[in-house]
Amino acid sequence: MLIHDHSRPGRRATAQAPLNPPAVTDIPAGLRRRARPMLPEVSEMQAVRHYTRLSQKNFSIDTHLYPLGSCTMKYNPRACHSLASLPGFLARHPLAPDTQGQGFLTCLFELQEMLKEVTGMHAVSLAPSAGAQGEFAGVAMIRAYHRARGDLARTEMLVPDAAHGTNPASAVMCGFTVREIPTGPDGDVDLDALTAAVGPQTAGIMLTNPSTVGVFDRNIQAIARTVHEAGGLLYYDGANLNAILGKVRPGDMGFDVIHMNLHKTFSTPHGGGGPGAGPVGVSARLEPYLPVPLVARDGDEYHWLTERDRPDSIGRLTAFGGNMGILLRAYVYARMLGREGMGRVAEFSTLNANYLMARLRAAGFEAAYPERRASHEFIVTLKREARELGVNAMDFAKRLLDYGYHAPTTYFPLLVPECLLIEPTETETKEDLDSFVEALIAIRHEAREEPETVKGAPHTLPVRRLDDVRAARQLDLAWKPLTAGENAHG
Amino acid sequence: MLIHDHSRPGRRATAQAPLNPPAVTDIPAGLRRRARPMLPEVSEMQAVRHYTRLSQKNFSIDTHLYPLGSCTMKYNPRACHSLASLPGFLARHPLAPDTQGQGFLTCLFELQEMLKEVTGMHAVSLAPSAGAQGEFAGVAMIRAYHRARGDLARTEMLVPDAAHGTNPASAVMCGFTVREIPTGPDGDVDLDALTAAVGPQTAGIMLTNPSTVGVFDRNIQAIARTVHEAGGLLYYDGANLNAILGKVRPGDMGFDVIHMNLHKTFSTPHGGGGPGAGPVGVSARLEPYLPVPLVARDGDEYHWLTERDRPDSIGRLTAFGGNMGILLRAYVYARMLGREGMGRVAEFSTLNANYLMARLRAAGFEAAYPERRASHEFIVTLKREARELGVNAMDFAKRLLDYGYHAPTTYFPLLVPECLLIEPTETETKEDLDSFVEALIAIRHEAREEPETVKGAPHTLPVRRLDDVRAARQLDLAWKPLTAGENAHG
Amino acid sequence: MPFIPHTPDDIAAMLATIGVGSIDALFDEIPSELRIGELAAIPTALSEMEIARLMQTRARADGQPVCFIGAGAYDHHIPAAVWQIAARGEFYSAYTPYQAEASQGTLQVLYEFQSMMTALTGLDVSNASLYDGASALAEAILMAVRANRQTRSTRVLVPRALHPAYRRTVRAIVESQGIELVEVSFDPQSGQTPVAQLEAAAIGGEFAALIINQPNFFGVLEDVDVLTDWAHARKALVIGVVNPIALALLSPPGEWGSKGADIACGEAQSLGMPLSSGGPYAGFLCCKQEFVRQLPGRIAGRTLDLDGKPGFTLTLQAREQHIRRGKATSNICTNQGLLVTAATIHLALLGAEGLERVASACHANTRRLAELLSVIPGVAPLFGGSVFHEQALRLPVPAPDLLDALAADGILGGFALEPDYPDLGPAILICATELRTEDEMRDYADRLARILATRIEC
Amino acid sequence: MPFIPHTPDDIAAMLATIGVGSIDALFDEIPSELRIGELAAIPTALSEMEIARLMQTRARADGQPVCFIGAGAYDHHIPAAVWQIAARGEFYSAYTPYQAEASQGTLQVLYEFQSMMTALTGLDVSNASLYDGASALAEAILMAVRANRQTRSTRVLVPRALHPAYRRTVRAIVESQGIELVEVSFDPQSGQTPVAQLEAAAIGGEFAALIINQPNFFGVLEDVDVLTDWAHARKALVIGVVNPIALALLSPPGEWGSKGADIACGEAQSLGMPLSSGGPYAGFLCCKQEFVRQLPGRIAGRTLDLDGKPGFTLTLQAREQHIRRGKATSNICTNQGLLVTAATIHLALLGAEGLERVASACHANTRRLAELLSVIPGVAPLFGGSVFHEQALRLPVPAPDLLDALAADGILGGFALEPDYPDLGPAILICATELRTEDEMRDYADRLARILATRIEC
Repeated sequence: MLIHDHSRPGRRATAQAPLNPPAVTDIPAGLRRRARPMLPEVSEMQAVRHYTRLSQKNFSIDTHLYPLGSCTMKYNPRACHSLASLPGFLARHPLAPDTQGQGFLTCLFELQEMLKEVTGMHAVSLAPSAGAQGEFAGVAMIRAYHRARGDLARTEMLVPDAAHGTNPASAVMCGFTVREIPTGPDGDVDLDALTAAVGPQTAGIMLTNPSTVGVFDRNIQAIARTVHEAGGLLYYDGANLNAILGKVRPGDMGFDVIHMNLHKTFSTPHGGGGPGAGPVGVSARLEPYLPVPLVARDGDEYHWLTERDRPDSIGRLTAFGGNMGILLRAYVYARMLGREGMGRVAEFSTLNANYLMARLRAAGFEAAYPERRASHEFIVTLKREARELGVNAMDFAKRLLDYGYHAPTTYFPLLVPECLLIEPTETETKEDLDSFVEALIAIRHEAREEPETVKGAPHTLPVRRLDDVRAARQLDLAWKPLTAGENAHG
Repeated sequence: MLIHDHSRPGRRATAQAPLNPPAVTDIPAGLRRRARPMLPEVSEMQAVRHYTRLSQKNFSIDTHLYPLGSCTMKYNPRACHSLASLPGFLARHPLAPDTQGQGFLTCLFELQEMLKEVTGMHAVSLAPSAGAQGEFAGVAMIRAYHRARGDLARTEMLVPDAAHGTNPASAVMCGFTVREIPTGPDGDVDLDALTAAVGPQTAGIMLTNPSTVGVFDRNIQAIARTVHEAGGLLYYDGANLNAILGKVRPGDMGFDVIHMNLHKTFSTPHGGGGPGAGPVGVSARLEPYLPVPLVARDGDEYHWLTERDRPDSIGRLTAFGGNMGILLRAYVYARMLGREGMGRVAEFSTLNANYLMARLRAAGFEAAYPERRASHEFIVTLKREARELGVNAMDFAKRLLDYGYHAPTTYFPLLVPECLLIEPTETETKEDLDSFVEALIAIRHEAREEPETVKGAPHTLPVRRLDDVRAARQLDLAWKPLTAGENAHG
Repeated sequence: MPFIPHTPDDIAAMLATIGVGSIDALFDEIPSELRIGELAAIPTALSEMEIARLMQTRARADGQPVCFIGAGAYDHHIPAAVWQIAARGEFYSAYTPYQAEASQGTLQVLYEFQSMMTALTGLDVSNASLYDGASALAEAILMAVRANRQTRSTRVLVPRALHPAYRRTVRAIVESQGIELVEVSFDPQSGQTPVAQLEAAAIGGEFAALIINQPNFFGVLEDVDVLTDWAHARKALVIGVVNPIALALLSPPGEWGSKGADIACGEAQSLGMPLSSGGPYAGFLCCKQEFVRQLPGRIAGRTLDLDGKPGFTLTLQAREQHIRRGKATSNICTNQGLLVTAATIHLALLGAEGLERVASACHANTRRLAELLSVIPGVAPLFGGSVFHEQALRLPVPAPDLLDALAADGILGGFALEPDYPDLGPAILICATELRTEDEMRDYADRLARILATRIEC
Repeated sequence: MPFIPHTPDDIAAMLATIGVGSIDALFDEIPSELRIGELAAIPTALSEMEIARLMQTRARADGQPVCFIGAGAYDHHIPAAVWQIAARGEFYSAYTPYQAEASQGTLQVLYEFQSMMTALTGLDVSNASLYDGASALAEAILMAVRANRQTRSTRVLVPRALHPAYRRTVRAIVESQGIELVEVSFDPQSGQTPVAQLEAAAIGGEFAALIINQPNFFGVLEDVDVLTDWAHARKALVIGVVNPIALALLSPPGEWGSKGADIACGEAQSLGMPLSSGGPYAGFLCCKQEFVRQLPGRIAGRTLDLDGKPGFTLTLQAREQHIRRGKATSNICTNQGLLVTAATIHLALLGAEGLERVASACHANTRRLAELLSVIPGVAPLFGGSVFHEQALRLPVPAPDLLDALAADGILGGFALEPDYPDLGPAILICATELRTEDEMRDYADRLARILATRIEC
């Protein structure tokens, strides 16, 4: 039932609005609304009950193992939420003077410093609201850098075929054309192809390392050399930073600009699709172009730097400078991990991934890159199962839901057929990983003995498998009343 | 799975305890614990996930219609929780000076005043932690009153047979013997029996009005006269105060002492069984005996009155004087209802109950007192269904759970066979009441067509019907490790 | 109409179904002379925004002083997860699990709580909580008197070193049931309750039970093994009153003496419950298996369902008031379910090792604070015995005024002992939990020194 | 190891299964010269108790001044229920609903949000949010340029009376895609954007879209019908930038002029999102049905499952980057799901009538505040046009210093206009939402009068 189905004309949650506001008399009638918008009219309890019950229809970290590759679904410490929600932080207007936000600015400044240290970059801006916006900012800085040097011929961005879709999309948003670089059979970037591709038209390359195939590119130094020698810059997509946190730093690998997904590596909430936060870090030569605002320190005082202070900045990405409450959560998380905890993130996420890969291989599942170490994630390909049993990766994924596990990422990266990209993260226990293996084994058994059970999955969720084709063809994107008049007095 | 089943030796939620406390060296070894207690050892996420998932196994107001008669399961406004949880209130030590608690004491004083007004009593103490403790306090005051007057022969407390079990239990705890008074066929107390029972041994009578059979005792004034003339006092059990809030006042009916269940009438959370709060109100002659502490006002200052200020008090019922945070919630609720909202509680809870009774009767269900108005609750007896179909009230109740409704109270009051005591409260909608009626009709249909479905219910809950007899005979009240040694290093 | 969903159409349709013309008609059985008009003393309704503003102002007025008071309620760290989960609607707005199948969340929490409390106390069974520590002790006494079939006495020995508010609460609750409370003095040097005083108190004849609190109200550790064996030798039952955090370090009641205490109770506030001006807290009550049918309050048990699958239900209800009415073990109906939920999550997050860290940090901080304060002239430990996380200190001037002066500086300096123990002279009971920092303790010492310097001069 | 559950036994067993001797060995494919040692600049770990103390201190340092700033972020009442539910783990810790069947909660919320936004804007479809209002406008512009097949122009008319931060954000995002932003002046008397200025701006040739913000940055109401029809007559699309609270009172973009605006976007912060120093907020973006395939961002749709039962899923994914990569409508991947959840609950609690009450109270309070301040010599409304809940005021002295002085008194007196609009002279933009009381407004007026009296004397 939609909240609209609980609606009745004249019903209200009376306590939630001012009781007796004066009528508005001085707005010209021509500018006034003629009929009230058709919003649901429900009691307070109805709203509470409806949304509480809806919430229960979700899988989430707080309820399920959620090994969604490339998304780093780790535990979101509850303290991060409560401490970012302290009244002094929550009530602060974004345009309040810096003097009335020293506590808040101190946290952000220290977060900038910690992110610099852990990535090996020269400077950090917290402004981007998500990874994709961080990518946009990063590529825009590459563009600004070349332009500032009069190097206008660099119109091409190199992107490996395994890259996240956001990489080419961001490059295009910044006016670049995209050239795809193939991945070699061992999972590393094809160096020969790269060497052949670079040239005076090369603005840079966008890389995820470890890559989306779940391996650390062993040739990263050669890649950096090749691109830099051709005059291009290296962009690091931080989606997989969790795998190397405290172990290796993008700055040390030779990257010029990076973004981080704080909702992955720094465990801010995924929130059903966001908000994220995608800070960018840069080497010294790109510093002038960082998006604003930035937090600066002046003695014991902290203040924002804006467009006025940073004339070469690529500019502002949102009206008020970013997802501040998310940044506070990341700060709290980083302080709880501390120096000693950063490396443990990489260690145990890697341990979990390699353990899970080893157990699945032992159980007869095929790893896409069996000769490689897994990073914090790895790929299983079900192409044999699809061929022999007619049960594909999506069927396995849907059936996993019945076993109480969120599915891994499916059909990404595109270059491995029938793939599951599995990322258990460091916060899951060995025994839950073991149970996950048992579930996959059981599903494979079902695929042999009763394939319709798997192909018809899920069976135990609030809905059975949904018709995505119908959704796209017979678009139903918003509730509409049966007849326009019905609810007019609403 | 128990939280203990997630436990592994050496696992911890490290962030939750001081990181490096000094070792304790100055407590004699003979007083020290030899082995650590066998508490679960889990990660923070495991605890969060375990208890989040457990919570989802509950029915609750926030998720279900919960028409539990005599329990007033109405909506608990979320603001009551957040405002009682403001840091200034939560962090206050109970022994902090009154000067450091004026905000808190102001709320409590005003709550005392509001409760006086709405009950028509002369004075109120907020001290009792629950209804049963309020009953104890009330009866103890009756005892103290008679004793103070040297009236030592009054050893008997009259209790109608329909009364809550707490009534006789409380009377006994205060050293009284209990004499039961029968309920007449129309649901009112049998006046002749009462007249016959009163005498110089009568300490008082404990009454719920409206009573637990869901009707307002029309002879209340005659009852009061009869008991008072015999020298006894009248005790009002406020369990059903919701039915008359803002309409009739116990003080005006002639009651000398009352308790209120704030977790019923004033919508504080039921919390899976508590905490409650059971303030007591008294007429002038009982005021000296009120339990401490009480809040007094002195000009603009508020302060606690304790044993030192109130020498005749029956004393202190808990170490620190009551469920303060619950009282704050009740205060917030009362202020949001306001003068005009109190009466609406009675009106709409009564409307809902009478509507539901009318619809169920029209559908062929038998009301226990069909000729009477329902108060905020009413009784349906399923004795005919039990006789004719072999499906009893408990079966109906369990099957209702499958339909997504919490069951009404069953088999109480004891004097109506196969009864359901149904209290919808004022916060439920007509359409949900209609659906509840449809569910009962459907179950009766099932009882005819497929009685095993009803007798075997519930079928869709986390467990099927539980074996209470086994629970009481083969007591399993606490998890124990398999062998004592296994977890010794825990 | 806040919280009431009825539309005019709903009301009309419902009245028509009932067959009355107005809501008012539904009250027609109530004598008209009893019907009231406007409740003039109750203010008009506030919106949520308005009451929020009012409550925020009042909460701010109460400040957030630095707390060095213990005396039965302790300022501990509460993990953020505890209340974020306990306040979930499914826990917060459910009631007593009368329909077990629809309440497995609450019931399993109760069962886990019981399991944890038995682990902490070393006893066999636990109930699912009582109102608070003091009322739990009152119930423990009633229970012990019922359970002790060897003495049939109604006398109970109560140490004077037991919390004064507990003694008052116990008196209010049990004396109407004919129970006689016999007070046992403490040793003015050590602060402990010595056997000699027990002997003196026992002169009057048999007694049903001895109460032992560990640590006692002064924070001092009692010689529990000796006291327990002494009582058992006299056929009395032993009731331990214990602090659950202290139990991470201290011998559990179930192991006191050669047979163990029979009953243990106490205040669970330290396990995830905010100070909140005194409540809601939760009392716990544990006992040996042989007394389980005398145990008052709700108890959750594990059993099987129709399919043989394990599940949880309220059990031993035959003891309770709704079945036994006047013959019940107690009139108790609610427990402190929501607080038990918080305590259970809290204990799961801490585990035994975390609890031990908390206990150790409290112990160290209190020792440190006592050290800092004892440097001040005229301030010194009052007793010689070992303490857990509270320490009584002798003062050169009366405590109440001094504490008021500190409170004005934002410091709650402790609990004044002389109103309850005038024989001790000016004295306070201090406590520094794991939350207190070295800076806060030094600040306290500095301010106390300064205030005392002024006072003693005058 | 906070948040890591591995015991020594687990680690040993896992390494044995993998067949390596240490965790370190798992990193052996990484060139050893890249491996780092200690992260010296990162402080050592804090416990939750320690970080809580630190954050509490810092949050207190930020104070809670009385807020009269609007300028794109508004201090509204947020019902307690909103975040108690939105912060439930199942919403908070879930991700983008890639597995629709396991994400019906989130998906239905998105669908309901889309339904509510279409109702408010009077347009056919909505996406499931973007980062904020300003970036939503940037996406709206990109979308309009793509969608306008009649002009094929890349020029867009942008009023100068649009929020300066929105103009900057738009520039940063769209100019790299070759879009030209043409600024349109406002009338210095009325504060409105007049047709004459549009004509002047349009001289350069065709343009793809006109942006109309209602109310505009000065709080002033634009003549939206006239502006819309003017743009449509020139084959341009119309993008409305609107405040969702204002839409309770004002004509929705879908009804502007004879054909209605084509796209509407704005900032949803007013719908249940705390000010929080600027974010996280959520942008909304709605359009006519004909442009739906140009709409960027996540979109939830209703469909049927295998049993024919309705359910929800992400749809139109063929527009998105993970399918179309370089050819996607946008690079956007996340939305502001958690904030959308809050907004949806917020709107359900308020309904149209509640929203109208909020809007009316804001309007009345701002009018009242302007009246109180305008009594002060030298203070007067800057523009003559009707306003919604903000008002620009002329000042006798420069605004920034004045606002600093007020801030020191705990009053955030408004937004200084002259840095962005030096041509206006000393001026501020004030806002008094429904939260502001008569006392607070009088207090502001008193203090402002006092400060100005001093300044003007000097």
